[in-house]
Amino acid sequence: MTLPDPALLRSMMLIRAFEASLMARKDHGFQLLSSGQEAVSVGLCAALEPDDQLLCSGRSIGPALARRLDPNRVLAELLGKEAGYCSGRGGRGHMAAPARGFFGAHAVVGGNLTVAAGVALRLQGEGRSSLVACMFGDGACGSGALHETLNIAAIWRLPLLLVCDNNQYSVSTPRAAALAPARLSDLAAPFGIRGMTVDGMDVQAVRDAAQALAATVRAGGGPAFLECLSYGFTAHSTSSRESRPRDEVAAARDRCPIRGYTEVLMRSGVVDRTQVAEMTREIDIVVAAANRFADDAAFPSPADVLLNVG
Amino acid sequence: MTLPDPALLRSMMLIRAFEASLMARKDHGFQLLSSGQEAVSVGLCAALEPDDQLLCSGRSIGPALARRLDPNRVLAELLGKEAGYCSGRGGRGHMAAPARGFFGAHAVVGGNLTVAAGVALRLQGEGRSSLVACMFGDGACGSGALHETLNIAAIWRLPLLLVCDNNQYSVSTPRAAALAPARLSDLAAPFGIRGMTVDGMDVQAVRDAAQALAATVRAGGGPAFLECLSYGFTAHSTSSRESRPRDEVAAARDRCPIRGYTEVLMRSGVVDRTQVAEMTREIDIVVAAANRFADDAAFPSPADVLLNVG
Amino acid sequence: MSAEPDATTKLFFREAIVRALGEEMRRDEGLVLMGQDIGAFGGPYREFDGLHARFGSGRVRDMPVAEGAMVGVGAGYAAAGGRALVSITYMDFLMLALDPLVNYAAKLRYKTGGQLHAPLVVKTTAGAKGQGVAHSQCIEAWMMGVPGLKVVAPSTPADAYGLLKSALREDGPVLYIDHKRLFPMAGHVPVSESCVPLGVARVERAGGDVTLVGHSWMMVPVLAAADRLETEGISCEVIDLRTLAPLDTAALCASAGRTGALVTVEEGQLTCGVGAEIAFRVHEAVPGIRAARVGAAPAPVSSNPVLEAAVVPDADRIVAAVCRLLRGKP
Amino acid sequence: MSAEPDATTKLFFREAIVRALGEEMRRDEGLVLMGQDIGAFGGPYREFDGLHARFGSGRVRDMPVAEGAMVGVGAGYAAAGGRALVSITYMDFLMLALDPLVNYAAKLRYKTGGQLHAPLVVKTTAGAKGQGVAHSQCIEAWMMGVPGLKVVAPSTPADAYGLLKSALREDGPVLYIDHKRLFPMAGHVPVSESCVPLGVARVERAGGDVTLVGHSWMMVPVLAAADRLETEGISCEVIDLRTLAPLDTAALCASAGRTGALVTVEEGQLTCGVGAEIAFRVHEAVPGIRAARVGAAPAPVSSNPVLEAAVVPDADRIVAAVCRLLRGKP
Ligand SMILES: Cc1ncc(C[n+]2csc(CCOP(=O)(O)OP(=O)(O)O)c2C)c(N)n1
Ligand SMILES: Cc1ncc(C[n+]2csc(CCOP(=O)(O)OP(=O)(O)O)c2C)c(N)n1
Ligand SMILES: [Mg+2]
Ligand SMILES: [Mg+2]
Repeated sequence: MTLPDPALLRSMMLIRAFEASLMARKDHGFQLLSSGQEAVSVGLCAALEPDDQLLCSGRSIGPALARRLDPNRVLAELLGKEAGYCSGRGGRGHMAAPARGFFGAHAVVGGNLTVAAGVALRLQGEGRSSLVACMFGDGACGSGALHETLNIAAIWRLPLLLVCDNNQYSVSTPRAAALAPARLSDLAAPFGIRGMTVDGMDVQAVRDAAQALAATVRAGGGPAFLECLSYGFTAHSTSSRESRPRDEVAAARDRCPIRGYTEVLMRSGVVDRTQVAEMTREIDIVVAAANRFADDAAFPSPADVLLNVG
Repeated sequence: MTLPDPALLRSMMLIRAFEASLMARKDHGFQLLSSGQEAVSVGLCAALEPDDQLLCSGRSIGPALARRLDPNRVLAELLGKEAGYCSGRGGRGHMAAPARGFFGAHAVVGGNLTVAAGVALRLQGEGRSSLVACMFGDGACGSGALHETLNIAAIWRLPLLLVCDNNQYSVSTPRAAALAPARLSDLAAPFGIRGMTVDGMDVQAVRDAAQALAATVRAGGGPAFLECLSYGFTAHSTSSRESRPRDEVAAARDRCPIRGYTEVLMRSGVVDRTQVAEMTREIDIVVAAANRFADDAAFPSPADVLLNVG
Repeated sequence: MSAEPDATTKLFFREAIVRALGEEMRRDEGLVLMGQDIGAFGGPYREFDGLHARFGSGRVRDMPVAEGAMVGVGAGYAAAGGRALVSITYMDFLMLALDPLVNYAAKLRYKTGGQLHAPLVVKTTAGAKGQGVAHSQCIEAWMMGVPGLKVVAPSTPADAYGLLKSALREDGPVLYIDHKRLFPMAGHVPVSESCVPLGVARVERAGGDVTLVGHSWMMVPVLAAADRLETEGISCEVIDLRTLAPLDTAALCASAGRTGALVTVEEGQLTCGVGAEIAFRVHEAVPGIRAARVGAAPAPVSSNPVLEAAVVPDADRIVAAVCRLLRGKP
Repeated sequence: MSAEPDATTKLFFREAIVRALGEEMRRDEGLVLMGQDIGAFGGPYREFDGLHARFGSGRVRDMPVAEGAMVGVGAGYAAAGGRALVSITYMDFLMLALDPLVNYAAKLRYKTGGQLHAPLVVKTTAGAKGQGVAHSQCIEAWMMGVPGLKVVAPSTPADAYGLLKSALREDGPVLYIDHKRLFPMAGHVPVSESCVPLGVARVERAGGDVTLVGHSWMMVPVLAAADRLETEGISCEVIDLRTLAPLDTAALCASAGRTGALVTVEEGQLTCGVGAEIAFRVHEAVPGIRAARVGAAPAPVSSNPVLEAAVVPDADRIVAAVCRLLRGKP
């Protein structure tokens, strides 16, 4: 257990405000948001070192910002601008900034799991104490790629931290209807991999668990599996119908990780109301700047369509 | 626990003698043998009813004969003769006789697992108490298909008995080097599926476990997972180099399931030496007849190459 | 009150699919539908709307994200005497399911000497619509050469309805392909129940100067190009393939034989694509035919709107290809 | 004592592979080999013999039967600054690994705007040799149109050696294809270290009447057919493609332009196959060229010896196709 940290709050608030500003745009395109689930990305990234690598699913905005990518370039990427991290080619589904420890998103559900194991094999071979963290949804736990990854990571003792951001749904399908295990972290047990399940709406719980597991991974203890029980505040994607029960969504909103952690920080006297207001203002400025940056940035030229193909 | 049964011995002896006669032929082609592992197929098939369906890997000779297919037509199929069950088109890798409860082999490792779940879904829908048994090797446990099958079979409570014939190797790769779980049946646990591991060189142990699990499956209890610890007496295939330690192979031969069960039956007075000799002679006749049948049978005509394509 | 024999009604593409599925579900009690979010949710494009309510969760089955198992389970269910339609949301994910489809289902009848067959329809959605490199591909050409597998790709609600119904009556596996941009389109569909036979292309428009061949969403830019070429005095015969395997070679050769020029259009990659195959067959039957093909630029399809448009064929590129071919300009 | 610049030594095909791998392993410490039974066992065809002993189990890694993960792990390792060769025993099982290969590795450089790339060789073995419907397929044509992916398929030990070395120095993914029947073949390989460049076909034999094009094992029946045709007075120019993507279109067109006739030969299915693509490109460059293609009969490849032989092309069928084409007989 570590101390309450206003940086975690700021990071979550940035994600929330960033996504709100994105949604306010007419040109936002097809996006998967992390609002409501900020604590998972932020808690995890608090346990990562600069040399670690993070991979994630197509729900990449939270992870990218939590990993401290430049909001200007993140937004530019989401909107397809040349100034984005991937020169506007990757978008949300494939956002990447490996030089900043964000190996990137991959929009195939479960598709980044085996890739992450490969990245971990490379880090292991380099003999550093870095690790690879890979975030994926509950939906990805139905895919055989998880099994193959768990097994290989276990036999090779790879420095791999698997983080399931279990937001209870795969599009419209409730996790309980799609997946038999009582806890998804139980899937790690047969392979001798340590598993934990924590409240994914509690950033401190996520951070503490991620740090504990990361420490064993760094120490050469092999892979670990962290399940975070979360809930998204919006429908699956910006073009999906909402299908979740209204009162279930409302109940989740009552467990807002940002409000909850603000209270923790205020109760423990780490921040006061003024400081939170100041933080809000500062974030608004950052987000406004990102929108200006992205607006000013150019689209790629169609003439460059064959650039970087092979 | 059921009583010692000479039919089990006969079935194992038939597989052994049949494969020996096959190996004595010049035209045997590319085969995967079950010699040494007879107890798994025979013990399992003793727990199956006529209306059940059995699927297996490309190591199909043991399962096919244990399921009481006609040795004549099995041998004809292995040799590519028109009189084989699949008109000589399937061979060992794809032998099938669904009308006799043998839905068949599939030579893609792990490839029959999801198919078996589909067959089980069909039986379930028909509302009978039949089940589907699917045999696969330890090697198949590394494949994601197993995970996807376990999960779907669990959420749909399919009448599926998964039987891992763990002969300790995938070609040259020792099971321990390829698979992290301490026992492969542990893989079932996270899904709430009942798993058991038994001595696969002991036909009675296999039969008893298969019967116990089959009973829960038939009763609507959902899928079950049976791991049988076995060992093959010959190299992976008829064209593979032997790579296993010589003394390991010798030690396994000392645990010959046929010799072991003969002793059990004789000790308990169910058969005597004369009866075993008589059984041997009768099987020799059956096997010789199968060879004559296959010899007399014709190859398909090349003109029929497009038959049954679509 | 029975409808006129050729009376039609207007349906959206997705409604035509729902209708075909509903009719076939009623007709064949063994038919089950399996897919992600096809149950109460009604499918990613509402193309399964209402079926769960009508037929229940036993016959309209939501599945986990496990494409390999989805097709494997569907194949096993079908082979065991049932009939299955498995929905793979995007064609890119079909790659995860090619082993059960190609190595098992397509070969089942052959390898068992006719003892088993798999009446399985794998329904998927191809094409680009802003979703990026792993959600936009058209890989139908890979599947056209798989012995034992049929492939259909309608471009109109009527063909979606009629081809899907035919596919659901086949003995062996059929790959049925929608396109993301087709779902909101409306069109006339026969009022009375009917099927569109597999293996028969449709002459969508008669013409004398050049034969344009396409399928699926590409029929929209193809027809737009034909309109524009008309105004320039070039008369296009337009053929909608509808079935990609088996190809209706006779119809293609007959048309190209009349016009003397062939332009194939596909959204996927050209190399070893649909157009290469058609051109070969037509060349064999109509020696001396002039042929050109239009397809994707050789790059992944980005979610980037500018680059997506730069990769995927449009009416401009089709018009240009026709003019180049007919006027012999390089 | 240095060898003559063009001195050669006789190696079996599998030995040529071992040599290429050994040299590249020494050259690039980041290179790891991954596959089933490639460690102490030395590979299914002994094409990894001795490498485990030389480079250890950290760099020559046995893997579980999990083709999807094998290629995914290889891609991730490569993308993170390493270099990987992943052995997929038979090409049929590549279907289980197309998602990481096509949806990830081939698109990685593009989708990250050049930040990442995956120097990954997927080595596999194609073709029929008595192992049945799911162990015999040739699906290289599927891969030829994947942007970002290169494809090579040598037919001689020298090319296996030289192409594999080149593949192992590429920035992006390469699919390297052996054939089961090639492993026991011997041939001359340069004594001194050298590479064969990707993208360059080889004129295996010069001739004036017809251009025969093939790759991999099919070069054996192609050359046998050329011999027989010679005795009948037909002079064949024989081209070994060696690289399938990118195709050496210039060399194909130049030869066909000289001979005026083209026969393509492949072991896989014809529909949307290698021959269809080659013919289209040659037709464009050499109008009026006569072209024919030879490939598998449209059926699965059974383990049955009679039916396997009935599906796969042989010299007889190639000779017949050439005669039909040149003599205009139907
Ligand atoms: C292999 C594959 N199948 C299906 C999809 C379509 N799809 C995109 S996101 C998604 C839901 C995945 O659920 P989960 O893993 O829980 O992630 P979440 O969206 O809840 O964050 C699906 C099915 C996909 N992208 N990849
Ligand atoms: C998907 C796939 N990968 C690889 C192979 C090649 N192969 C054939 S049998 C075999 C060994 C499988 O081991 P196991 O499942 O333990 O079965 P066993 O041969 O020991 O009975 C392998 C790797 C295959 N047939 N299918
Ligand atoms: Mg989820
Ligand atoms: Mg084994």
